Amino acid sequence: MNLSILFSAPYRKITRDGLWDNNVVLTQNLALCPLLAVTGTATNGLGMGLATMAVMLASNGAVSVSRHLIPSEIRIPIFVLLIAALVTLVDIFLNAWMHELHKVLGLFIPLIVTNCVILGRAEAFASKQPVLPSMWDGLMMGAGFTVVMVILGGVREVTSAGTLFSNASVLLGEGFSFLETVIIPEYKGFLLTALPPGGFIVLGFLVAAKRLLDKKVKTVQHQPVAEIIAEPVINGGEL
Amino acid sequence: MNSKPEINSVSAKAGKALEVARQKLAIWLEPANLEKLRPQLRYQAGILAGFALLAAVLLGFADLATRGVIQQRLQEDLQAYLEQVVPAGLHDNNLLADTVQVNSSAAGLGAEQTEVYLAKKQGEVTAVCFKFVAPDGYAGPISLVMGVDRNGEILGVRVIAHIETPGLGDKIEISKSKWILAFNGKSLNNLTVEQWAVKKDGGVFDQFSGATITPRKVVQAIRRGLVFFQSHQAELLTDRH
Amino acid sequence: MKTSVISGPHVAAPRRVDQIMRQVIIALAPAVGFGVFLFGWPALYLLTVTVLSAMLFEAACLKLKGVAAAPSLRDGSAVLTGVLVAMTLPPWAPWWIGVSGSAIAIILGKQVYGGLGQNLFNPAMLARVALLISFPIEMTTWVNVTPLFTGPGLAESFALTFSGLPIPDAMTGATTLGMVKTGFSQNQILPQALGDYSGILAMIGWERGSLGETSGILLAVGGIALLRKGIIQWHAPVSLLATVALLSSIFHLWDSGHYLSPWVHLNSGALILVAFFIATDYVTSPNTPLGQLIFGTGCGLLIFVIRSWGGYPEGTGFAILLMNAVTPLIDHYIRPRIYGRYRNGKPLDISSS
Amino acid sequence: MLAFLENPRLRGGIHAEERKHLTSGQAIVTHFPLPKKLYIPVQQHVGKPAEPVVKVGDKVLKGQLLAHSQGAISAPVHAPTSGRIVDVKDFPAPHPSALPVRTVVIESDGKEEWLETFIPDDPFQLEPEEICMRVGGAGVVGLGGAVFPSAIKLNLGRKNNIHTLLINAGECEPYLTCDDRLMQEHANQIVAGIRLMLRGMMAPKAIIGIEDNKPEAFSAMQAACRDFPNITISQVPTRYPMGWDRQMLRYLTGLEIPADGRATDIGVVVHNIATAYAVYRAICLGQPLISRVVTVSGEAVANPINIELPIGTLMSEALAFCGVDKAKMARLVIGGPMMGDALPHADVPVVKACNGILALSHREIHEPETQACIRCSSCVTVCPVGLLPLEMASRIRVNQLEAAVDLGLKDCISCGSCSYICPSNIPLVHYFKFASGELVKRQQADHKAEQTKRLMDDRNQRMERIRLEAEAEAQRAQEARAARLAQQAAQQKQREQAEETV
Amino acid sequence: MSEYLLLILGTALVNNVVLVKFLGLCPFMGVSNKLDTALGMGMATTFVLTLASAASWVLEHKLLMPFDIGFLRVLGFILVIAAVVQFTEMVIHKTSPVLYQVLGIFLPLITTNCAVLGVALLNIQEKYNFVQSLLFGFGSALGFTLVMVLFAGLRERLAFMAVPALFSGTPIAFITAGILSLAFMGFAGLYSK
Amino acid sequence: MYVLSAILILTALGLLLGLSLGIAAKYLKVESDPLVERIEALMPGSQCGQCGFPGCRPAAEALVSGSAPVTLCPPGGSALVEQLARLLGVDVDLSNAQDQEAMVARVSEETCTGCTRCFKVCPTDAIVGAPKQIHAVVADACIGCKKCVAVCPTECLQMHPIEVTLRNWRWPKPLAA
Ligand SMILES: Cc1cc2nc3c(=O)[nH]c(=O)nc-3n(C[C@H](O)[C@H](O)[C@H](O)COP(=O)(O)O)c2cc1C
Ligand SMILES: Cc1cc2nc3c(=O)[nH]c(=O)nc-3n(C[C@H](O)[C@H](O)[C@H](O)COP(=O)(O)O)c2cc1C
Ligand SMILES: Cc1cc2nc3c(=O)[nH]c(=O)nc-3n(C[C@H](O)[C@H](O)[C@H](O)COP(=O)(O)O)c2cc1C
Ligand SMILES: Cc1cc2nc3c(=O)[nH]c(=O)nc-3n(C[C@H](O)[C@H](O)[C@H](O)CO)c2cc1C
Ligand code: SF4
Ligand code: SF4
Ligand code: SF4
Ligand code: SF4
Ligand code: FES
Repeated sequence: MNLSILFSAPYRKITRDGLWDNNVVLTQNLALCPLLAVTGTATNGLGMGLATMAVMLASNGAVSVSRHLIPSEIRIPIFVLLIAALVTLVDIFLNAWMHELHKVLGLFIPLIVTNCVILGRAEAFASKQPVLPSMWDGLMMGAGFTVVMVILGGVREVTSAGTLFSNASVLLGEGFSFLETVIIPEYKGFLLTALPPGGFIVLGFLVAAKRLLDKKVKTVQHQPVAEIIAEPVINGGEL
Repeated sequence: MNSKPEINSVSAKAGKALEVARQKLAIWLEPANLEKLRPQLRYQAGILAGFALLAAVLLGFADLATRGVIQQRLQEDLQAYLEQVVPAGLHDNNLLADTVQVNSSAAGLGAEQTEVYLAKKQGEVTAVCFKFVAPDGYAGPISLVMGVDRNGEILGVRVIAHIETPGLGDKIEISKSKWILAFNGKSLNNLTVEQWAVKKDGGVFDQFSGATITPRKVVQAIRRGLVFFQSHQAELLTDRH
Repeated sequence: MKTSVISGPHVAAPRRVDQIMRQVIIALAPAVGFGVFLFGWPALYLLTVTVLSAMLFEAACLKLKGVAAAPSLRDGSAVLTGVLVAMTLPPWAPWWIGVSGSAIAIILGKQVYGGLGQNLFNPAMLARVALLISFPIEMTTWVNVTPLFTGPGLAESFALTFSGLPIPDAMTGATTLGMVKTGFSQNQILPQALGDYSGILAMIGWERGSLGETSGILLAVGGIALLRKGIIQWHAPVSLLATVALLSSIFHLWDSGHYLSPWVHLNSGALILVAFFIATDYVTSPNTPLGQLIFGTGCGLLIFVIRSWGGYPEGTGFAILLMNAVTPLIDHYIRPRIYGRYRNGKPLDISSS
Repeated sequence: MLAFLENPRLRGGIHAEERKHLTSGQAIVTHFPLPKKLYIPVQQHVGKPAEPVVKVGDKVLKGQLLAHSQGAISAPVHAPTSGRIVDVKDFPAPHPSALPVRTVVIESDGKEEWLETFIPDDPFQLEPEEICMRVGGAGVVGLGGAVFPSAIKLNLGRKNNIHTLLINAGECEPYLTCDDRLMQEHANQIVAGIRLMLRGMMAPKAIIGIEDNKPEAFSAMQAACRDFPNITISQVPTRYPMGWDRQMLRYLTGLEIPADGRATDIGVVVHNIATAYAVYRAICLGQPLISRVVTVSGEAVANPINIELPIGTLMSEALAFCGVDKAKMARLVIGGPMMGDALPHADVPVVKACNGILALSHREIHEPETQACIRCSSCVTVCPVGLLPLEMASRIRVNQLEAAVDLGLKDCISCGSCSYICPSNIPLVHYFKFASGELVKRQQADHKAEQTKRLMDDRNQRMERIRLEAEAEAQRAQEARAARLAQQAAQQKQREQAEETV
Repeated sequence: MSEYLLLILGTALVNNVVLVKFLGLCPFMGVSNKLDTALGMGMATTFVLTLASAASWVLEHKLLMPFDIGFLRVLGFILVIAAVVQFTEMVIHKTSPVLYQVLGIFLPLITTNCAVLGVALLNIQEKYNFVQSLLFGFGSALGFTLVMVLFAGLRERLAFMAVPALFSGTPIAFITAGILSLAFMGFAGLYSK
Repeated sequence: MYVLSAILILTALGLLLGLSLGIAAKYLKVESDPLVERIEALMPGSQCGQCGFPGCRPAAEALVSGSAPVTLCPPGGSALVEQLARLLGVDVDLSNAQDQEAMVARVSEETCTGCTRCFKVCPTDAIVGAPKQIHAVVADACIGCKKCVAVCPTECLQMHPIEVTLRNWRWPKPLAA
């Protein structure tokens, strides 16, 4: 397969959409539950983000492959079925062969099923597009999600405990211990940000920050409204 | 003799059938055909069932392949906890295998039945350990595991799970603070009832500044655990095997 | 030149926003003054730090918004918020508690919503609750009564407030409500848990507590002054106090071992302060008399529930925030009857009148 | 504080600084020098403008009809003095926009020659219909501010079995004392007017409501009514807008007029006290409404007084007579300071509705910066109607007028209490006036859109008809041609056959 | 009886699904612009959630447990939930086009509204019996509806406020949700004692 | 064996649900969208095409499908925007909305030749006049579509703002606080 296709204009747009323009959290306001529930630390955010990304990649692929088979009346049950099966698979395999990781993430894995963005992407993109773009979309949306997870987790962790990526070695393996940092030693801790209210508030400020950045960028380039509304249909890479 | 051609013909037949099936599938999968099928009720039910079948098969086999492994991992986890509260030197048996069920409905341990793991050296019970719960922690129940030696002295206590406030109540975790180690060696005999309390209430155990409730409730629960052990001491220490 | 057309009325009432704010501050002054007297110089430092930082944050936010800061500062709402935040803090709290409180109140509670009059939640209560959640230790360290000149001197107090050293245990204790909660968690029952509580001292304010909450009587005097001036309405305070008094009477009569008497309730914690000065905050309470009655009743109910059965000893802050959240709904459903119409907006029947 | 102990019949309202003492102590000035020219707009009432019956150059006598009423709701206007018509033209109206309106200009000849009129021997023997007719013919309109033609109200009253005539002597606006003085000086005439009205409506009784800040007027009226048990006089609390008829009615009788109804629906008619006086003059003296008492006041006026002015006098002349200090004048207001309108200049005529001319100083109007609403809900407290001014204004600010209507915008009487009390000085009433105007505009636009649709349909149908006709025509032509061709062919054939046979 | 009442209240207030458990946040943010729609969404969710709780309990105790196939739990539950939602969607589409228009993409998203699956799974985790499950589902939905309506009221008012451009819309909504969640922390400890 | 039962059960479940949903879909089918009709009724109905759609009905359909903003119709002005936003449950910021100033055509009498071209194109028959006579516009009927201006050979038709008189004078909006 030729990787250079990933740099063609439609794919670049998918990439941009996923990472920034149409970011799952910051723009679409979806996937909020895992976002707020597990971002007590940056490490948790990273782990959950990666797991979600993997599921999105697979689910978008699976949905796209079978899109011609699925009647619209029962598409939702089928999509959900597919996603749930994938998530359960991930859960089972992690539990069996990466038990330490599973112990940390275990509680949150079933939550992935109900992460609305996975179904959202299946509906909005994968059920209408060929496999390759769909999978790329899943990957990029997942990546955009992961980035926000890590940032939110990071901000909450630093402000509430003064550390960053604590426990990274437990979750991701000894190789990641280098990530663990103490930003503010002897920090008293601003507990608020670690608790549910703080999650919402920090997220509010994050969205405002994106808006600020966008405004700065917008003066340079301007995107017409129509383009945002219509999802691009991509030809090429047909299965 | 003539079995060979038979086999050949059978395999040829099978091949042909396969080929036909493939072709049929290809025709069936034609977008135009699917277009026709999709609105049909029969098809819809079938396709949902089909996907369910697919998922079930997939998961079924995945589960078949991993069930044993997962069971084992869980045992290992439990074992790891038990080892923390019962020193390895005290036993030569498999703790997980040597258990008795004890009625604990009156002991305030948060369960009707408590599974007690027996540590044995050369067949003699040297220590017991069991899980119990402090149901009234600041934010919710606190799960603990405790090892007690023959004389009712604590060998070790660990918190398995809790939802106390991070930064305050979570100092009961061994990874956050050494506080929990203060119970090692304590028993109902070497401390009076009044001493089984946090310092603020006139006892010997530290509280955390700003968070007294969590340690208070943990102390109370551990003491209840010891009382439970005491009341079943004889029964547990006599080896019935 | 559209703007040159001016509509009537061509005369205006003399009362302006800055006057209202000033009068509320004056009404609070006795209680604040008493708090400073009761807890000495550190309390004065804390008050100063909180008020100054509130003004500073207000000015900074306005600057960021590109608005001239001076006119808005002059309306006095930032000062009032600063004073109220200080009044809800433990009197010997370190300086950074005061600054954080002001920051939360002004920035999070007010300016992100667009400034004066736009906020949905009471800034001072938001700050109180956010601080309590974030810094439970500092926010529950209550110094004993140490009247001015008997406690640490000017310089020593300065060090106390600004160094952030912990206050010696001997100088601190629990508030009445805190003591009772602790007592219950040790399975004590009431007279025992209350210790040497004196209702009269509590009413005067001679007890541990937040800087401005201890003296119920002075707060009530200030509140009644505001009522008489017509700056606040009676509905919210009366319904709030009545609800707490009623509920506590009922439960106290039913089980006096586990439920405080109305007398203790009314003299404890921030009840009087909240009733007269917080529940009456224009911005965050309903705008009809009936709505204010409902608001006050709701606050009273929540305060009683949290005090009696909740995890926190005192629930006024939470109760106010919760009822603030209900306020838009109250305003949506409770409207005055319009002349010539039934409450549901339908015109009156001719025959009925 | 103890608002809940107050009379539940009294809702909202404000107590503004009265400033009535400026003029209340002095008798009505009647020696105003007759101006050279008088400007009489043909519309001084609600309803259709009157139609001029005079031409430029005509000589007219005092009290002569200048324009007659038009249609169901209208009122005539009369010459305030004798003289010559010099113009019928557009002239600035006493309106905040000072836009021009059709106006008859009279050059006075200084003779004040009255038109001969009929004066009944005993007015109280006149038929009720006759009374109404005469009141209408005299151009009497409501002088309480609404300028609704009074005859129509009287007629309506007679047809609706009225049980009470409420005479509104509230005069709740600050500064204004013209009704107060009128009652002090002409109590007997007013009572006569009231009796005529009662007769005209065949109503059994009248109640006069007077604010309790006018004790002299109250006792004067009491004295005048002593012989008429069917007329009662009540004092009402001084609280703006007590003069709002519905407020006074609720206070005095407990009755409330349904939102979509009129006072007559519940058997009441309300008239202003000055209207009663005008009725007296119309019937007993045969004088149409050609002058009225106006309060000229305000800090920028050197000699604030009540003064009887001919309709059509320029306000600038009246002000000059009272000695206005132009430098001190910050705002010129027609009417009271609460409901009156600011005028861009004083070269506009006095009209029937004009009960006050105020030259206010900066100190009096006291206008600080507008700030954001602090939701103090004072405006809710003072609104006599029971509206939520702050909420309505916030909707209107973002142009959500429908939402404001849901909140009761259409019930707002523009009394100005809310704007007055607002500590943030938000121009609330201005918002409501804007929104109401905008709603009327929308209504008209809707109406026009409907009209458009109809017109377009008409046109399309016509076009269709024309097309069909054209088609039919073409068809007929074609058929004709075909027939002709067939005929020709037949002829040809015949001819050929003939040739063949030949 | 009072035990059941406590369960409902505790679930709705103390352990509120949205503000404390962090479930169902997407519809919470997405459909709370208007009071009426929030109420509609709340009721739709209440219906689905209660039904799904019951259905999933039956599934768990009549099929999954007897046959020892717990690994199919998530799959089975979500399937049942999806069907219930789809059904609700069709009913609303038929009966109230305006509501349908407004709830738009969120109705199918109730399927993945974490709250529904989350509550179904919690039912099993907490070992509730059938009635308790039903009440737990109902209580959760009640809590969901409660905060939806409160939040919608707040947001409707925000629409008329002069929120700075940088914060207007989503950011201020998040911040407000945070403060609401802060306020709900006041209920902590109510139910457990 | 439990795997087999798992497969069986899940498949049966799928079959059952698929069937019932399919049936439900048949019985609960929604034919047409009454919303379009309601919206079309709100539209000005002048089919002017300023919205970029070939008329009001397509514009209404686009609105319902969500592919056009509620601010699409300039002639409808902010009143229409408000109604649409309410109907469709969307948020719009009307605070800065500016309605375009209403204009009507007026014939300047010097240059009109009475050619009747404007008369023929006016969609609302707002122009009156006989051939070779000076034409006039009935201001109340004119919708300001400018069609007449386009066809007039002598440029004698011009658009003018509607004249302000005491009858149509309205209070201006107060300056924002
Ligand atoms: C947000 C918050 C979280 C808290 N978390 C805990 C906790 O996890 N454990 C605890 O014992 N106390 C906790 N507390 C403190 C209790 O409310 C109570 O004040 C304290 O246990 C009494 O301790 P003290 O006697 O040392 O002040 C918390 C308080 C707050 C405000
Ligand atoms: C009677 C009254 C009570 C008030 N109570 C409070 C209060 O509890 N908390 C506070 O921060 N401000 C209080 N204020 C002051 C302002 O209303 C306060 O600044 C406002 O709540 C914050 O938002 P704003 O400044 O945007 O109005 C009160 C004002 C009055 C008149
Ligand atoms: C706010 C408000 C205040 C009013 N004040 C007075 C007043 O002081 N005196 C008065 O005669 N009419 C006043 N009116 C007008 C009355 O409501 C009513 O129209 C009038 O008394 C009818 O009598 P008329 O037709 O004789 O004018 C006021 C109206 C409103 C809306
Ligand atoms: C206005 C005001 C509000 C308060 N609100 C709370 C509160 O919500 N929660 C709390 O624990 N203490 C609150 N306090 C402090 C409380 O009254 C008291 O000092 C201790 O909480 C009692 O233990 C508040 C104090 C003031 C002055
Ligand atoms: S102007 Fe309208 S809203 Fe304001 S007080 Fe008067 S009636 Fe009420
Ligand atoms: S009086 Fe003014 S500041 Fe007070 S609520 Fe009304 S509009 Fe707002
Ligand atoms: S712009 Fe408006 S009036 Fe013109 S066609 Fe479009 S919808 Fe119709
Ligand atoms: S602008 Fe349009 S409606 Fe008006 S006169 Fe011309 S053609 Fe007719
Ligand atoms: S992720 Fe929970 S509802 Fe969207």
